[in-house]
Amino acid sequence: MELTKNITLGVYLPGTSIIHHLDPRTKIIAAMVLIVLLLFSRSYTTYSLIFLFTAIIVLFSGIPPGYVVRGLKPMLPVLVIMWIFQLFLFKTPDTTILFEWWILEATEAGLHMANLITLRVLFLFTVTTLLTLTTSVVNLTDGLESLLKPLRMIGLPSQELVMTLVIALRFVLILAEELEKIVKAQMARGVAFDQGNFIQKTKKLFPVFLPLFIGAFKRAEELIVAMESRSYTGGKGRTKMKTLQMSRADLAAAVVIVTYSIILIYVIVTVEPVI
Amino acid sequence: MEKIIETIDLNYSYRAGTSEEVRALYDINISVLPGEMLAITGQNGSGKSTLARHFNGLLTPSAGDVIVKGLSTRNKENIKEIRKVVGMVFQNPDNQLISSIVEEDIAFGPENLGLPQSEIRERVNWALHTLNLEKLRYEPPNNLSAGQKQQVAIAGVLAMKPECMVLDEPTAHLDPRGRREVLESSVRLNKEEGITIVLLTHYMNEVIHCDRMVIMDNGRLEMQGTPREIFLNSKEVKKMGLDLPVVTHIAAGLNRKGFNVAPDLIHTEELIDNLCRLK
Amino acid sequence: MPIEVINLNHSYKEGTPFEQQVLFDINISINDGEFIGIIGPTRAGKTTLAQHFNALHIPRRGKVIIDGFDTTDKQTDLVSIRHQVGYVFQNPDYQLFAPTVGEDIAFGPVNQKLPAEKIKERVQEAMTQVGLDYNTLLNRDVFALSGGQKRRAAIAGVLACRPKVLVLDDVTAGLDPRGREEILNVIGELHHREKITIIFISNSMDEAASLAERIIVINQGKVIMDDATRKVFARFEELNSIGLELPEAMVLIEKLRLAGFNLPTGVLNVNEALNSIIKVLLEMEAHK
Amino acid sequence: MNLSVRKIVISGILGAITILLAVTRLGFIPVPTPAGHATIIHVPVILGGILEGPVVGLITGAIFGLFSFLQPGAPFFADPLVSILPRLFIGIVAYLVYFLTKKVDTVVAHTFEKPLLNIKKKMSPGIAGALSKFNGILPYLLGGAFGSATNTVFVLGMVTWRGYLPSEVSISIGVLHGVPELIVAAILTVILVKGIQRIRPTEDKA
Repeated sequence: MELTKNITLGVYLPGTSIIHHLDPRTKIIAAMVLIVLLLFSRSYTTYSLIFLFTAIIVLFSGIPPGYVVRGLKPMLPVLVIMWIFQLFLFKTPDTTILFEWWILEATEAGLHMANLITLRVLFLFTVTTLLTLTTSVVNLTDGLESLLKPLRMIGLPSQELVMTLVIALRFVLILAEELEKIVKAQMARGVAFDQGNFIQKTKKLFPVFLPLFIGAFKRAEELIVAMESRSYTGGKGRTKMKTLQMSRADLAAAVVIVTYSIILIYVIVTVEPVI
Repeated sequence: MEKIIETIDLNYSYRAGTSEEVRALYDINISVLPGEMLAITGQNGSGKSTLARHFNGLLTPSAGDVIVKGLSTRNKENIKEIRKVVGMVFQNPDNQLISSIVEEDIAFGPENLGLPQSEIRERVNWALHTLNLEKLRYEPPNNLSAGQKQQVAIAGVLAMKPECMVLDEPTAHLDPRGRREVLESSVRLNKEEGITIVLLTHYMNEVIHCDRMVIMDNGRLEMQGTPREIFLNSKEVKKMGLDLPVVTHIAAGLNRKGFNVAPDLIHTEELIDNLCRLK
Repeated sequence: MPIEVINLNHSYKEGTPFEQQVLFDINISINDGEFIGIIGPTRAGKTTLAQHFNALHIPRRGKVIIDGFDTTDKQTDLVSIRHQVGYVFQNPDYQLFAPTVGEDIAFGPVNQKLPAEKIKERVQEAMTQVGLDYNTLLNRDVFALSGGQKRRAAIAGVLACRPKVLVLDDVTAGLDPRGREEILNVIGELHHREKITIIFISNSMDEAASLAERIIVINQGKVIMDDATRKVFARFEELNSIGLELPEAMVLIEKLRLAGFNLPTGVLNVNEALNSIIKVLLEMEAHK
Repeated sequence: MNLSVRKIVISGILGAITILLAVTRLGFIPVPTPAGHATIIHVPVILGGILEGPVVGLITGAIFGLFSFLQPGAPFFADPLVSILPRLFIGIVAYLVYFLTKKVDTVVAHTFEKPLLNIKKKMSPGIAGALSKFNGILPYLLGGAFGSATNTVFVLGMVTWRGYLPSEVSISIGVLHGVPELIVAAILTVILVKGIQRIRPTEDKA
């Protein structure tokens, strides 16, 4: 019985590579740009370019490529199912039939669709993984806070929003330990969590969820008081001990990203999508 | 001497004005003097925590007033100034640390005060140094023992440079070693940094290090004086659900048996001295 | 209901890069009717060890035999073992959840699928055993209880399963002196009157010294002492060296011994300390 | 948008619970369907909306979405349009449904107070007692149900629209998983709200 065992919050892999040393804001913006471009990529040419670029980032990050690939492994079964579904079920009126099997028929359009969504998901996942592998959670929240700052002008309480994230990350592990104790305390009174049907198992959630949520709300009340007594009144008038500093590497990275985006946008616009 | 905190006929009820009103404090008059270490003690539910929460305006009196350095906590505009004067540390260290890194958590208070960056850094370094926490600077709080977390919480309040620190049962969740370390820190902050300390506790071996103590019972302030004076009334103290310090218990027992030992001893050394004189 | 721990080893996060061994070659046997204190510094492995006593942890290496049943054996009915070896956690909020005190205490017996009559009987008995008034508190909201009452309700919730062994994991932490005294009295009664084997994990040397008959000292995952209470506390220098805070009375007596008073070692509580000082003072007077 | 310290803290802690439910797999309960489990990770988001209002619901949903995007439990959650966007609506819908039904509930209860009392008098005390247990829980039940349905419909809608699954598959998943999820989420919402109200005496006791 060890619930905390499986918790890997932010899969940050400390390192000294150029990518690790980049300002988190650079990395967040770059990841966002890459994600948006991915959402529009609908040809094999663009995916080849994306593959090339991703490979270069992996190389520069000093993260063993095997590590990134291994992260994809748990996705594989569902990915295969998704691929098969699209292969047999996606159709366009004018598509050619590749082969038939039982009552199902695989079409060319289905094949392309299956390939495209698989590629998209794979690269989306790789981009976010690279971001979290090379950036610590604290850096991520600092970067996010700094990036959202301009939105204050349109009334978005950016600092407060990031504070919710900081609190969430701080309390996951505390609540995980608490959860483990709650589960054990109820097991000690004879609850067998691994036995029973759907309804019985659902019923067993109550003696765990109630203490968990009630404990969490009690903690919240105490944290509110503690934060207020440390003069927290929200983001207004607040200063920061650490401010992020852009370096030359960030400038270089920005140039690379902009150049790459222009090329990719050009390809996306000019190359005919496969579907 | 100007008082740091003064309560005047302080009364407080939870959920005042509703059918579920619960009276928690009755006519409390108490002052906290600059530089002193004051113990507030009493059973759980005696109202000591409710009282302490009035000291920096977390609660506002239902009747009466609380004055912090001349400012009433009833006036909302004073609250920010009051919280700069009176800092507060709570019972459960897990529920008062916000950041996932020690030094960032200590910076939280000064950041809220809107101080310049260099000053925040200076204060964080000073707080870490004063509480001997430099080694833990980059640790996540989850890796620390409960005692260490509580020291970090104290450092976080210290970095706001308050004149007075109210510690609301800071040792209740700690093991004996953590308890000793937190007590030692509090005494040091009082003696070396000149910070006024209000310590809420029901451990009598912590109370004996304080200059003055009060005992609360059922929302009323029942006894007030130096620990020595108060522990002399052992019956009264026990009636309020509290223990006597071990030394007092023994000294009083010897005194009753007719030995020439003063009955109002509180420190081990005093008892040893007294007994050595009997040799 | 004897418990036998044989060559027990345990690691956290086993099979991950963060694996960390917390128990090393533990061998303990616990006999019926004992009152055992388990002491040791924080994170020494006390709780992890104790959770093997009622199969909340199942050994990967080594064995725990409870009343002849091996917890690693697939045939063993772990739920029934957990009913016979009760475990009370430090914080009652971890287990209390039902709307009323009565329903919460009944939770264990309900899991045992006992008939309603029996359950009612057990609830009543458990409440009496911990000193909670059946008539006034049965239908009280569990969250409306005081801190001390909550702890007793939590103990009652475990007692209602009729355990033969009770593991109490630091159950007095955070209570005020009166609440602490009440809980300790309840535990003493359970041991003396109901003859329940008590395994008392504590951070407080004072409590362990004054209650337990036998003390097991754990440090860094190993059993470093396992003996009668007085004999364990006679080795106070060793205890101190592993970071344990000794009972205050004991510290006082040691200081007096250093000051040249001919006092006995191994004093466990304030009253013993007082009596031994009186004895020495009387002897001194007689000499004069 | 003005965020009080209270809203910040409660959003954060409820967000922590969603993350916790996801990583410990406690948020998944086995159902007899091909995928084998239903999810209740979104229940804290529903609670946030009902107990603290739409803003807390929105932020908690955002934390849920962000986490599901960064550590996707299924491949298509790597797409932020699937993982983040739909989750923003769970708490808001839960709040709106709760708020509206509560209004209707109060009006109905007020209007039909007398006839209802008469009916109750004629019933056996056992049935009346059992029925009175359901008094006032409807808003929470519906809030929970609609919040859960929002998650199912919006996520699967996005999955289909983005082309990750054909609509036939999405619909069958929606029925097979969405329905048990909805039932469990609705019941959990009621029980948790009732439980939390026990420690918050100032709130309205329904």
